[in-house]
Amino acid sequence: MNTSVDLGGLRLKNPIMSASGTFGYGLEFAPYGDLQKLGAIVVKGLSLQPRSGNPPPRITETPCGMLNAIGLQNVGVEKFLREKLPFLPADKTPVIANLYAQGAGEFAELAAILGDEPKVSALEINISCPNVRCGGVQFGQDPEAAAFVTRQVRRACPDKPLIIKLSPNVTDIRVIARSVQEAGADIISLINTLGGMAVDIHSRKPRLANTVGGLSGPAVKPVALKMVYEVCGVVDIPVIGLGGICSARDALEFIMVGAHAVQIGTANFMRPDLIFDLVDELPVLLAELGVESLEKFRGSLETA
Amino acid sequence: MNTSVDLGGLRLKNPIMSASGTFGYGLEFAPYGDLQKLGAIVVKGLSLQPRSGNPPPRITETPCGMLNAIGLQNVGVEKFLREKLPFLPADKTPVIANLYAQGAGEFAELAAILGDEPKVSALEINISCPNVRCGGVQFGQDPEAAAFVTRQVRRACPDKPLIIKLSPNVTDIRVIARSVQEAGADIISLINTLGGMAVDIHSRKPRLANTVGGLSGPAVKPVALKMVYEVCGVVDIPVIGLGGICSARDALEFIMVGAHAVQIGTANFMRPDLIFDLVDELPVLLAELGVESLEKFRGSLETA
Amino acid sequence: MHNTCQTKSRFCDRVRLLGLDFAGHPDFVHLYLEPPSWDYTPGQFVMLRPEIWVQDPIWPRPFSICEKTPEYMRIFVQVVGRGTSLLSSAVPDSEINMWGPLGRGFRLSLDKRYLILAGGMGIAPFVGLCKEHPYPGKLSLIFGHRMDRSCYPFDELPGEMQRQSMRQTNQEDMEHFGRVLQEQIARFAFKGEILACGPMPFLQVVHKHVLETGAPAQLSVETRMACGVGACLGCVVETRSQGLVQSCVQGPVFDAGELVL
Amino acid sequence: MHNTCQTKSRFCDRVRLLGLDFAGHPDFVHLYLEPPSWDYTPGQFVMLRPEIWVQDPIWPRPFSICEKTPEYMRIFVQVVGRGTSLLSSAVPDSEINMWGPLGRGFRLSLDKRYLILAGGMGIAPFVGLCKEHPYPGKLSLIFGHRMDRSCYPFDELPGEMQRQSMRQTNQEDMEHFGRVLQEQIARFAFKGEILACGPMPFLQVVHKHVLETGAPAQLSVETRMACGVGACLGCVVETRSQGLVQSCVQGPVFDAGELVL
Ligand SMILES: Cc1cc2nc3c(=O)[nH]c(=O)nc-3n(C[C@H](O)[C@H](O)[C@H](O)COP(=O)(O)OP(=O)(O)OC[C@H]3O[C@@H](n4cnc5c(N)ncnc54)[C@H](O)[C@@H]3O)c2cc1C
Ligand SMILES: Cc1cc2nc3c(=O)[nH]c(=O)nc-3n(C[C@H](O)[C@H](O)[C@H](O)COP(=O)(O)OP(=O)(O)OC[C@H]3O[C@@H](n4cnc5c(N)ncnc54)[C@H](O)[C@@H]3O)c2cc1C
Ligand SMILES: Cc1cc2nc3c(=O)[nH]c(=O)nc-3n(C[C@H](O)[C@H](O)[C@H](O)COP(=O)(O)O)c2cc1C
Ligand SMILES: Cc1cc2nc3c(=O)[nH]c(=O)nc-3n(C[C@H](O)[C@H](O)[C@H](O)COP(=O)(O)O)c2cc1C
Ligand code: FES
Ligand code: FES
Repeated sequence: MNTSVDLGGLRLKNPIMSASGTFGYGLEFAPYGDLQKLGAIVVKGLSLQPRSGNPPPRITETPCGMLNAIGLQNVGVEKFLREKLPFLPADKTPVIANLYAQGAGEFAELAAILGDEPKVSALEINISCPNVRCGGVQFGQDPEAAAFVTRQVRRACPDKPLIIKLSPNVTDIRVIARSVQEAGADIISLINTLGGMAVDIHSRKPRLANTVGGLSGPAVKPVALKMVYEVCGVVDIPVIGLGGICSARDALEFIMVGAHAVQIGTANFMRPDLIFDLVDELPVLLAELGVESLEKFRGSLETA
Repeated sequence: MNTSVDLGGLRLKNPIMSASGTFGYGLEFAPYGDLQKLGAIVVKGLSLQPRSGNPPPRITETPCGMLNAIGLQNVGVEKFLREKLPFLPADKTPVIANLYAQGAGEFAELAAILGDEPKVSALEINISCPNVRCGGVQFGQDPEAAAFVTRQVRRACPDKPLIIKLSPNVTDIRVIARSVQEAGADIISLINTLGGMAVDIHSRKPRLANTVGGLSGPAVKPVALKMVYEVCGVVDIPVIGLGGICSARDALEFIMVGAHAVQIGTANFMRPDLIFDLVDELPVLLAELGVESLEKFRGSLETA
Repeated sequence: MHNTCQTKSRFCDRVRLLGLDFAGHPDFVHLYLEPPSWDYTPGQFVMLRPEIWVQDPIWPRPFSICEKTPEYMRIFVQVVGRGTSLLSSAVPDSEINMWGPLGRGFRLSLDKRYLILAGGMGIAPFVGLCKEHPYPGKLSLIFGHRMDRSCYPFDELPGEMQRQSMRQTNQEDMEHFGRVLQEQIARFAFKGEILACGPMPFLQVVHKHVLETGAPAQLSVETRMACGVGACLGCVVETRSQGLVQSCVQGPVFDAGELVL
Repeated sequence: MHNTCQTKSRFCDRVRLLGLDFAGHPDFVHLYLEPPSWDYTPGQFVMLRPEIWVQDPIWPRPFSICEKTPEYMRIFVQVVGRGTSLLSSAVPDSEINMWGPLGRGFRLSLDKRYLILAGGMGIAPFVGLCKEHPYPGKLSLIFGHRMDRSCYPFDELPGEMQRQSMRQTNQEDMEHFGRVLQEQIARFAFKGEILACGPMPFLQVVHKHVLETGAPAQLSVETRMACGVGACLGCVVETRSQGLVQSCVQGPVFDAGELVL
């Protein structure tokens, strides 16, 4: 079964990618499976300077999901290029850098640095992280700001496929999606986490030091699926779907509503070899469904 | 333990209310508990004319939650007043009518009819149902439209407490909340369901005939809690919190972030006597926490 | 009974699972539960939700009352998904929330003859009906099934009944079974009343032929249910006289003439 | 081993639960699991997630490796919430996903003397350490506990060890225990090294006194963990030289001097 996909210049041998922030720099999972099997590896969000992130507690479990407020702790782009990237099988599996910055200028600077790096196959711009007070979520919640960032990054890095990752915390996701498409995005990925909160009635404190955080995992899958479906209906560029995917069946649900590829996030925590198993299970399930190719299955949802 | 609450003119003996659409017209639960125990009974959304709702399937289970697209099937306001209301213990427990209409004029007409009915203690305006194509969600997603509806209803029914129920499917819930407060709402309730979708890869069909629906249940609790917390921070009127509440602990979480009362929705399906048990468990849990009164506990979250 | 909430409600009990009995196949299991205090009409159902489910799956699951004795309440379950799979691996002595008897069962009169048409798990509501009937000779049963007959509680039905079972394993078998149903419905027609329960495609065939012949019939339908008590409006079926109605309250047994399938 | 994923990974196994052993109290249970192929250092931990959890709870749970023999891997669990409660009611023969050995354990040298300070469940990582140590005479243990001593694997520790246990049931007991810890740390100080594991308030007391005396010490800390493999960045603790670091990778055992508690 051919499960390869072409995301507007970014070719993947299969549609299973890791989601940023849930797969470390990829190397953390090398003991549990063959990284070369994956469609692509999306690494933890990178910023110009190293960031230490928010104080702990940063994560808490919720019904069928979790909240996180990591605050984009990362080693910084320099150290990533020096100490992480060389050890990833970039010639066998595309490595995608996820970018975080506090302003459009900083995004452009980051994009220029990573754009020069042959071992980075594409850039994913996180305009939707709700965990950083300045910057972050604002870009993803306003169509003008989202377009502005997209244009700046496009200009700074004209040669690599550009993925814009959208926030679900908006009134109409289609407006933002169209806006970034017009501004030059090659690919759209969604969803990032939903804003959420958890508290402890005994200590009377929030369960996250940051008070609020981002919700992910199976709990959000219905929200993600609807948004991916809606966005696929209004843009012409490929869409990467994510949000709560835990199984090959979940992955095919997103592809059936129109996604070209999917990312596995929170499910990586359920079992570190889960993502590798999904790569094997996907073609088996497709065959069971009597589908000849992934291509044929994509967008095949029949609505009344 | 005194658990009574005063919601700006609407006095409840305890803060546990049923959520509209999950408790029928109240009578359905009479075999499972004493309706008089409840803080208030909020009935299924009523429209001027009877509505037959959407075609089935209308409901589907999701991880720790469910999607519904009932489409506001209801007996219509006349039949409600004639055949349901007389049998509810309205003199012992406030009965709150939940209103659905397709335009502000219709809302006002409904409000006028129900405003004249002494056995109805308050009106809850559903400006946030995502399951009806025309009207519904638009009001709840735009601050101007939400204020407009609020003013119309306020004018049509000046004498009863007016609850405006907000949609979570917005970029910034605080803007809508402030807007309806200024327009004359006495109380705000939130959240209604989150937009969501589920599909079946075998049949290639959506799991709901309506394709999309509203997500509810424990899965959405973190989203609801954050929005209730945010709204409590920007309005002066009482807030009713709901979204995924299944236990006395959950209820106290909403009260701790600032809610005056809570509604029990999807959890009524888990067990038809659950809501009655919560009324008993709440004061026990408060005592365990060493809290003297509900009043003292409300809004007692300590943030850094 | 281990723990009953009779003081606060008529119908919701937390009952103990007395035991499980697999019918020679891991996907077919009889659950034996502490018997509730109430009585029931065959065709009525209960909602079951084990305490241990906590918040996932969120819904209870509806099951026909298969049989009730002073010792136990019996539910016959086929594993088809997550909920039934969890039920089939429930631990004896664990606690299950159960409410019922729900909905409307079959209207029966002892002096009438009945032709019972059961497809697969549709046999469940007829077990108690047939075993408790004082004149089982008045009952005939045609039972269609996919899996081996030993998976189903067929052989335990009273010997005085006229019983016929037919297995369908492919499309051809199904069509043949359809013709048998047609013939038998036509032959029985006005000699008494037809009672049917089974999966939707089976019910649709039965429905078609009873409407054609005009034979009086009661059909039990299965729909997705969240509450079982008439509150969620999820379980609606289309009826001729009343439009969309909750099958958990007005059904699951309907007069064939009322149903639009 | 029932089912191992060694071909695709070094460390993630689906192991069978061989049995459970309650230590005379329903909240304290020893899980016996099929032994993995790898070896470990005391202080290292595993992540456990039963297959049956499906999607809720979503996270695995971290547990110290209590003991490993050719027959079994043993985990000592106290029920404190949903996950541990589900684990304590797991069914023998059920399958549990297990990955490990994770993190850094205690650095040990056989010729050194050790003062082990364990608070409550903090005894878990020391069971294997003490039982496998060739010269248990070199080990002293001070064990503070809230529940009856019989709940914990204290009595099975080698008799050659110098062992002392103290129960704390109220604030006064706690303060007294704090003073004992202070004295013992001061007395032992540079005779060898201190190893400590226990709940945060206990560790904070130990930390304070070892820093005061300058005694060399290794502390095992517990943090909320989602992945156990260094990916989620949820488990960070503050260190002097490196700021916030993942305790699942750089810990859970740290040099006392490195930690900011
Ligand atoms: C009134 C009534 C009586 C029933 N009596 C019995 C009985 O005696 N024995 C028995 O084994 N089953 C009976 N059922 C069916 C039983 O309720 C479903 O098989 C069960 O709810 C499936 O749960 P699950 O979690 O295993 O499946 P899921 O994972 O929820 O779904 C698996 C498949 O079953 C379908 N399904 C789910 N729920 C229902 C439902 N309520 N009705 C029809 N299809 C459904 C789904 O669409 C899906 O295709 C009855 C249903 C009703 C409405
Ligand atoms: C490296 C390491 C080794 C451990 N070794 C053992 C062991 O050998 N035996 C044992 O019984 N327990 C051990 N624990 C603690 C154990 O992981 C937690 O008790 C367990 O995860 C709680 O899960 P739960 O679902 O029952 O509780 P939850 O319902 O998740 O939480 C209940 C309470 O426990 C707290 N809690 C939850 N997870 C953790 C955690 N990871 N660390 C600290 N507190 C937590 C919560 O904040 C809450 O107050 C260890 C933890 C770590 C990090
Ligand atoms: C612990 C954690 C850290 C995350 N960090 C990032 C990040 O650095 N950049 C980013 O774009 N998304 C980040 N995300 C969001 C995920 O990539 C993903 O969009 C989201 O979790 C929804 O998918 P899921 O439900 O499959 O996890 C993070 C999510 C989690 C749970
Ligand atoms: C089946 C169903 C029907 C509903 N019908 C209505 C309705 O008629 N009017 C309304 O305002 N909200 C309606 N709701 C929304 C609930 O009142 C509530 O806002 C939402 O479900 C979130 O709460 P929960 O998670 O506790 O269920 C409905 C919800 C469900 C599940
Ligand atoms: S199952 Fe809820 S109304 Fe019938
Ligand atoms: S537990 Fe995930 S990084 Fe340590």
